[in-house]
Amino acid sequence: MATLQPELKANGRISFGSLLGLAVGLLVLVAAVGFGLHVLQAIPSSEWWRQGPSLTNLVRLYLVEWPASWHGGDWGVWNFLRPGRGAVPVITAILSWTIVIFGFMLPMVTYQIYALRKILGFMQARVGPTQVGPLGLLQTPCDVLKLLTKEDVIPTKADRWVFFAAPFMVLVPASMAYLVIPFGNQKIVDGAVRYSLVCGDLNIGVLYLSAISSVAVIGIISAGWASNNKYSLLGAMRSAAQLVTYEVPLSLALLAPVVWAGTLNLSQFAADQGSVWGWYCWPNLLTIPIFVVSALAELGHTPFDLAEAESELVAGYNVEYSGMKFAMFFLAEFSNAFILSAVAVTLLFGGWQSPFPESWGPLGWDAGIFGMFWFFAKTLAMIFGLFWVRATLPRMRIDQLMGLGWKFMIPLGLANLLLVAVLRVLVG
Amino acid sequence: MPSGAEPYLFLSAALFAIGLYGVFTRKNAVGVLMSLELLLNAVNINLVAFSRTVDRGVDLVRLGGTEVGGVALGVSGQVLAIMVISVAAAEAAVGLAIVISIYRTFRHITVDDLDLLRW
Amino acid sequence: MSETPTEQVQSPSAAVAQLDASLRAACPDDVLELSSLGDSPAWTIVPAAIARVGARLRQAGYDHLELVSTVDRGEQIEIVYLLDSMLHRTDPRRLALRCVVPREAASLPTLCGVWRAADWFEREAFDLMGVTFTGHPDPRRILLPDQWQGHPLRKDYEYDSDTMVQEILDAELNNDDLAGTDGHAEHDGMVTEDLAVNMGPQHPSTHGVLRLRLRLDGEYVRECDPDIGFLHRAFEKLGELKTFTNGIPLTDRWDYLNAMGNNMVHCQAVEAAMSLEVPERVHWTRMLVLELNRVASHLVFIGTYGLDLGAGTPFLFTFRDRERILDMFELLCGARLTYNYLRIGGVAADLPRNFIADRVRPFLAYLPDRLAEIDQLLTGNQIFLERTKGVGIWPAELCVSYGLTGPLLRASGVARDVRRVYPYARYDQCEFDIPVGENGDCYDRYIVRVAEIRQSLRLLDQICAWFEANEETTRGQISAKVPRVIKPPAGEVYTCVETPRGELGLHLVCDGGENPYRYKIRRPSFVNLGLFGEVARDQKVADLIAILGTTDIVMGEVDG
Amino acid sequence: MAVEQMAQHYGWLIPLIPALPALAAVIGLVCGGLFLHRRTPVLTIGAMAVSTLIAWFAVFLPVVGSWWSGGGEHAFSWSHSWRFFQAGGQWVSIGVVVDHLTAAMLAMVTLLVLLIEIYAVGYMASDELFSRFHAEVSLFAAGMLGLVVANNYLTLLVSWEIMGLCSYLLIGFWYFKDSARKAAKKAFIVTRLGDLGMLVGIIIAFWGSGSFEFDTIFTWAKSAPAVLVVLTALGLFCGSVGKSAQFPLHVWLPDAMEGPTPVSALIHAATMVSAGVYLVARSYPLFYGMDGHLEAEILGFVVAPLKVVAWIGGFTALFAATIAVVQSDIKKVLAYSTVSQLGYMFLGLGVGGYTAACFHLLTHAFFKALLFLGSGSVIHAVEHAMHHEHVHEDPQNMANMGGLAKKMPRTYWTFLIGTLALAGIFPFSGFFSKDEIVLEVLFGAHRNPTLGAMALVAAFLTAFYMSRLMFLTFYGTPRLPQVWEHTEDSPKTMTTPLLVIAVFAALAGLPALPALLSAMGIGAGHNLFHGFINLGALAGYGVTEAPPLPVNLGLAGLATLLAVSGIGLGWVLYGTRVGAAVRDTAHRTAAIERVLDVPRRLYYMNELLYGLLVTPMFWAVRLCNEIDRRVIDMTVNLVGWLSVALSTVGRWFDQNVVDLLVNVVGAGSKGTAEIGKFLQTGRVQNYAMIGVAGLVIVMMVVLKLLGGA
Amino acid sequence: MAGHGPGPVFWLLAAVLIASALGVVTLRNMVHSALCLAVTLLMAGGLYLNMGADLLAGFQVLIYVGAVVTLVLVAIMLIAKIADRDLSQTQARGGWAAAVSIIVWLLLSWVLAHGTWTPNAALTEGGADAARQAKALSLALLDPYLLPFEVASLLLLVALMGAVVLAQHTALAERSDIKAALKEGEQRDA
Repeated sequence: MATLQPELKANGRISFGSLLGLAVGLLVLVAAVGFGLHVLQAIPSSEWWRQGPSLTNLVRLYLVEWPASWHGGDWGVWNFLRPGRGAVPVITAILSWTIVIFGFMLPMVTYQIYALRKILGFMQARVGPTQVGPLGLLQTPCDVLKLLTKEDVIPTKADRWVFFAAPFMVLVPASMAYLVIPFGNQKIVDGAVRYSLVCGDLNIGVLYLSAISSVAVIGIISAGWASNNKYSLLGAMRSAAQLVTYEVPLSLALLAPVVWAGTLNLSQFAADQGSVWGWYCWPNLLTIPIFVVSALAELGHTPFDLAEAESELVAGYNVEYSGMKFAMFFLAEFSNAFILSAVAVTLLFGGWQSPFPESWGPLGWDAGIFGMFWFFAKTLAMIFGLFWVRATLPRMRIDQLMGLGWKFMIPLGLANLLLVAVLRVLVG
Repeated sequence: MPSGAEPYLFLSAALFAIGLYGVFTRKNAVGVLMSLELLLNAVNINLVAFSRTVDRGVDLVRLGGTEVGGVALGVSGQVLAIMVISVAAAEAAVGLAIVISIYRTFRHITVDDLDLLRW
Repeated sequence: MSETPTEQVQSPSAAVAQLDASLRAACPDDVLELSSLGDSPAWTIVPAAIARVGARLRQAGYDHLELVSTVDRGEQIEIVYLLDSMLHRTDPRRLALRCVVPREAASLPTLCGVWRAADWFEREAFDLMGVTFTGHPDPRRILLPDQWQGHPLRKDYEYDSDTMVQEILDAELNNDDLAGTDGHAEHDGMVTEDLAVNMGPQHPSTHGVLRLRLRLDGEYVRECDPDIGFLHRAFEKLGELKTFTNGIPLTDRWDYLNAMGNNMVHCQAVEAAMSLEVPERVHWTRMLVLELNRVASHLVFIGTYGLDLGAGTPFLFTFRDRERILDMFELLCGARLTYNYLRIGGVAADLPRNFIADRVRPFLAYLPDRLAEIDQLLTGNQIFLERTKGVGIWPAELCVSYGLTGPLLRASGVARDVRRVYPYARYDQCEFDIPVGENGDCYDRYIVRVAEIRQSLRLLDQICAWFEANEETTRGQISAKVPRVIKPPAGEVYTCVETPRGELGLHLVCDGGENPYRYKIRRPSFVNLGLFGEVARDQKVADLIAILGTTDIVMGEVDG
Repeated sequence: MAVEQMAQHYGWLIPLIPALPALAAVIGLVCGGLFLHRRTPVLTIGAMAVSTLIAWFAVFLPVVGSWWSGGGEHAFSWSHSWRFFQAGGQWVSIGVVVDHLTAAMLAMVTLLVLLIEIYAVGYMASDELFSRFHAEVSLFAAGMLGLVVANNYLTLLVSWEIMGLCSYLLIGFWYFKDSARKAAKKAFIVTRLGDLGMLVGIIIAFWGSGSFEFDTIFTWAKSAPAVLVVLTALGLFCGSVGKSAQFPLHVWLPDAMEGPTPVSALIHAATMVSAGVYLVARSYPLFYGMDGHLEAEILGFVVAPLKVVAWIGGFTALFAATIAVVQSDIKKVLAYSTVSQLGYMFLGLGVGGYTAACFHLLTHAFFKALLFLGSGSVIHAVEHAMHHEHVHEDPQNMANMGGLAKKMPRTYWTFLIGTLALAGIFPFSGFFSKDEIVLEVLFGAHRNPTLGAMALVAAFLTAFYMSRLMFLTFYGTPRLPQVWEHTEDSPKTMTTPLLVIAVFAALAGLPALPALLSAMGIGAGHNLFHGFINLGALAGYGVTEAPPLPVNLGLAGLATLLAVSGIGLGWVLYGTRVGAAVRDTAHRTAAIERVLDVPRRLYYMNELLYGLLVTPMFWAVRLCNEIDRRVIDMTVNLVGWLSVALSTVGRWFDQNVVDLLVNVVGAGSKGTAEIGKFLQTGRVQNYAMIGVAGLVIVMMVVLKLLGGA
Repeated sequence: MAGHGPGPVFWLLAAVLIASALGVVTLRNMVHSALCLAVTLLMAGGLYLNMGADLLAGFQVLIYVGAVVTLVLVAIMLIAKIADRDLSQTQARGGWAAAVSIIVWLLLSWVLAHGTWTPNAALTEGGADAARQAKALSLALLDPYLLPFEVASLLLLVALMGAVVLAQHTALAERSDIKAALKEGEQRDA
């Protein structure tokens, strides 16, 4: 029989190999960040330990204070940073953030795409990538290489500057969000943060996230407009309407745990949710669906992928983009999926906290790399849920989408906020 | 006595002047609206600068904010700035709605040709 | 589900005489002579009076303009109209009208005012045969580019490639704004911005190379002009150039999702022209492959329709199931898309041993579970229902007037199926229902096809039973006695089969030679698409896709 | 646990009592059309049930228990406020109070509202606006409960107005009916009139005491100038008069019967109208003053708020009873009966019978709700039967009923209990509570024989019109036989609440039984209600308590006799053939008809309104017109003639001298304008720029002055 | 803040701010202008951060950049003939306006330079902690400034409705139920 593996297709089975591939992908992720950051933390340095063995402190130590010591306590070459407020944490945060972006976000997204293809393949009775590298693990890196080396086409009548800037306007906010995500444990000793796995521990973290994510809309509109293509403009307009609409319920959904926790700081969120019954998802049961639906809409995932509805608008705002610029949109999209999942995990599902009691031995450990494991496990479970939805549902229509947003999600979000606030007051 | 806010104040004055220039010269109603946003931002910078330097402050201890640490912190300017931001949002929404209405009626939004005020 | 009671093809003479008398009484000077076209009576009409006679017949219940065919008769050109009835019980059921116009001044009044289906039929007749219809609202070419010169189906046509192709290319390439200019339009006193959008020919949802010129007002379509012909391969011309036997492989390419049905209509027409009787086993074999092919085609529809609405998974599921059918066909004839399986007077090869038991029976047991899966994914999905229910409602009258056939028509509540009305093969010996819709919306058009799959399974069950009973006795009887060189006697026939897309018909004119003299195909996708310009108006863009998806066109067939 | 400690621990439950129905209402209103549809009652009744549970088990029963176990001496009161917002440096709070009065009211209101909501499920089952109805009723209940638990006038006013709004919405619920729209508007405007006075009262109190809280205001009233206190009391009483439909603002209540019957039961029997009484009871220190002798001279009149309350109440009781006697609409009879009974309560309050009035407030709520729901059941059944038979008659008119007792036994028996209770027949609740009031009027601290006589006559009339209603509706031969034939008793959802309320209506008077028995020489008990709610709780505000009056058996006998004779008269007139003949004759007698017409046309109240206000205004306008034409015009004409003469002289001077000057000036300005017109472009931006430039110049001038200094 | 001078971050932000603000008022392409506005507003947010007003900076980005500029861009695209390049805008009164603006700037600067501002020691010494700032701002908003806060929310609501009414008036008139109701009313009147 000349057909290709008909039994596999007919039964919709997934091979053991691809499951193994998924597991390997997960491990690669954990390894990329976990080992990267933790090995750094293990460097013995008395000064560093005294200050608290964190990445931030490490960077400060080697890049700021050590050079500064050359000039008798002055900050030396970094002296120009000195006036004003908090320049040093900002610079160190930016440096460690850069490490996270290149050391984590790029491989993360790469294997997220691989996972998507495998998971969708599993759900749709096919196999996904199998050929490039063992179990097809090198497929997406090769795709990335392909995108990098493709010709970068700029349409003749495009607005060149805006066309050039738009992918950055989308990608930069998406990557900036990593600044405040607590990947791992935070230990507070004597009232001071001793070490944590967060690049910049902003006290307004949640607000920062909303603010940053709202900027990306401008990039999308610019991309659609600058392409000088009617499809892309229509896609951009749809995107703008959709993003602006669902920003509101998403913010409302973010506000509910904020009201519950009384802080905007994401590390604080993660640290405050102790055992599994202390996770904020319990008082926020209604918040979870609101958050998930709004997040799907914000991400433009099925069933809300109207902006890039290929059957209507071909590909939406990025239809004219190719090569690296297209990859940037792609990167931003998948990165956002990770960020929103991570935010949900941090705000509602205990961040890096283990779901098991400490007495359960290694399962209950959540210090250091174990915390990272839990964080990634939960986040990837969320992402898996997003993909699942993608494989299952058809697409909504734009007016149905808007109606759902304005007439249902926003009132529901407000009611939920009220509910959580009242619960908060009652519980004390 | 210098308060440390002077650079911000001079900057906001400059921004204000630029916005003013835009309001005077833009022929396009949306342009005028954007220039107005500049004016509002100039004011905001001013407010924040003052609130962070010379504000006598609100005694938050009296208001129950013991965790703030008993210091009278200057936030009145920031409160006002928040008001300005929300007013600006409202203004943008209504302003742009008006602009669109004008466009629907006149098929253009050139302010100079909207001289109904004449005679 | 309702069904039309099977109607005996009654002895025509009395009814024909009666209609003849009443026609001559109503239009005394217009009706010339009574002849026949195949089994149907045919009246020759004075060309100038065709609209009047048409209206008269429309009033008498002939609400379905089945086909407008043209034949180049040398000095004259003959235009043949085939009429039928969908909503009424007319007697005789199908009839033909002929008009004969001089070749040099081939012109007669349009029938657009009587049947709206005449619009595209007449444009096609003008395009390919050079007959002009006075009063036609939109007298453009339809399949060929506007810059084309001459009318290819005329017997004296000569192709002058170099200059014309260059001209066409220039025209297309230098056209900056393919869709026309944007502008302001006035709707109910409100001035809005219109956006002219050129959807296709390269677009994921146009199922190939359909091009829609849209004028959008926000999310609403204010005007839609389908532009077709990008896949035109001149099948009618090719049909005239090939012998009857050599023509069969070409039919595979019309509606490539239904190659068996295309084979069928060709072979059936030639057999009718030759008055050839085929063995019993051939009939059942043909029905087997036809029904399998119908299931395969509908599975493609379900999958692609899900894709149109943004659901990717059903597509892969239905293609997985269709794979089974393709495997069977591969076993049967070695091909997976263009089968070339049927022969004049028979089929190419007998079924392999145990084909029914090993292949077809397991498939019949397997598919219902898969259909239940589809029901879970699509039919029961709230979003799917929101997207399809009440969207694109086509009233039955509209469909009939546009000459729609097949599931599209049945979704609007008209239970017309060629297998019932003009039974071929052994469909008259089988039990099956004709599923009809209630509202004529997208959902109905979808669900009718799902129901048709179930009916096909029911038919296949009966077919399998026949084979199981008669396998040994009839084995090897796969062809009638056919002359080595096929030369049907001069004359003309019209035969039709029910394909997944509707009534596929063939108007075959023979002159006693080895080739067809005229080879006019009634292509259901082409006729079904004629309605689209009207129903697309004032729909949302997203709904436009949902509606276009339900038409289930195959561009190879639309473009001919 | 002592009840005070319980209050500390469970005090947070109190705001939930109004908050839960309010939340349910909001959800119902928002989501009713979206996805709740016919499921809204699940939500609203659920919320109400929880509120009822809280009210009974966390408030009423603990309070009663604590009072009982404390030997009837212990008065419980707990109040808590939350800061709401700051205005002008002053914190405004919202808060709740729980004391005996609140507890009793809460128990009554929650129970009744719950039962009425259940009843409405059946009654409104076929209505399209089902969901909205339940949401609005729930909001209404929230208003009432909020009012009951309020510990300050602001919260009270807010709840009060929520009720006002809801009554408007519910009366006009069938807004497609013109009469319903008008009734809703009328109710809203008339009660608003009273609320205006209430607002004035509250403002005076706030101005005087600097607070909205009851405590502070009552304490202030002890030492405040009498005029202010009296004005406050009168203002509040205005609100009560409006809400409780007392003369002369009673006009809205009968019209308000346009709303669905559960609304009538809810608004016009159990809750909203009693809010007026509750307000006066709650604000009693403001009316009572020291020793019940609060009075002040206003505009030359000596005004005692208590007397005003008593007289208005007494008059209304009698006045409304006479109207009720002649009404033919079953619900209007009940409506006027309500007005009359509320008059009783005010009468009781006005003569110092605080406990008696509160007692009657509770008992009346039960039996009147019962009567309204029963009448609703009757109307529902008759309407359905009429609909079935395609008879287009008024289903509420008693003339179209008769003999229904056989067809609707459950409704009939419960209705009978309500009627006996209202008529004051022993041992039903009305007997005790009405007796208490009459006792207070005749023998209390502020006794007044005239008012007593009025109360007794009203009691007789009450019995009479109720027996008339019973006989017309439930006995005799059916007037529309084919309709009667198809009448069926109402569904269980409607009759079950009736049964429950009937139990309460029958038994609610029993706390007063020991007092009666002791008067008859059996035991030495007293009215338990007297111990539970008494003026002693208000002692802190200077209200002195009179000892409870012993039950006067003679008076009780007299009242019973009057009630029985009223029923007897009803039977004679409406239940016997003799009566029918008498009525027949009477209706043919013009004189009697003319007499009956007076109450039938509501004592010409509407005509009075026209006569007093509209017609005089019309005449005044005509008078002005005449004066204008005759006198003023003549003067004007004279002046005009004189002016013409003078101007002829002036013209010459003008043309030759003045014009010359003017022309010169004109030419000058024109020349200036020719230059200046270039500035006027009509372009906003130019104007703005010139404006800013001007501002800059002015600023520079100012700054230069400052800089020089 | 006192005594240190504004620092390099300030100068960087200020330079970009002024440049992009000039872009807003001078660029001919409306979309470019709007994008410059976005940059200006972001820079203003940066200045707030630099002054320790974290919360305000967040609001600035969220509301101004995320909402207002988006709104402006959408409006521009709605108004401009869609996808047509005719987005240029012209200037008028350039010279006079420049003169007036510069004079205003000089005047304001003069006033600022000659004013006396007494710094609040509590702020300049110990008040720079952003966490406390955020907390203080929140408390201030919900306590002494509650009324203005509520009024502002009311204003937003009114503006929202106003914008809807202004932009949607035609759509309202097109709604079939309203049309029917109007027609019914006319018939009743007639």
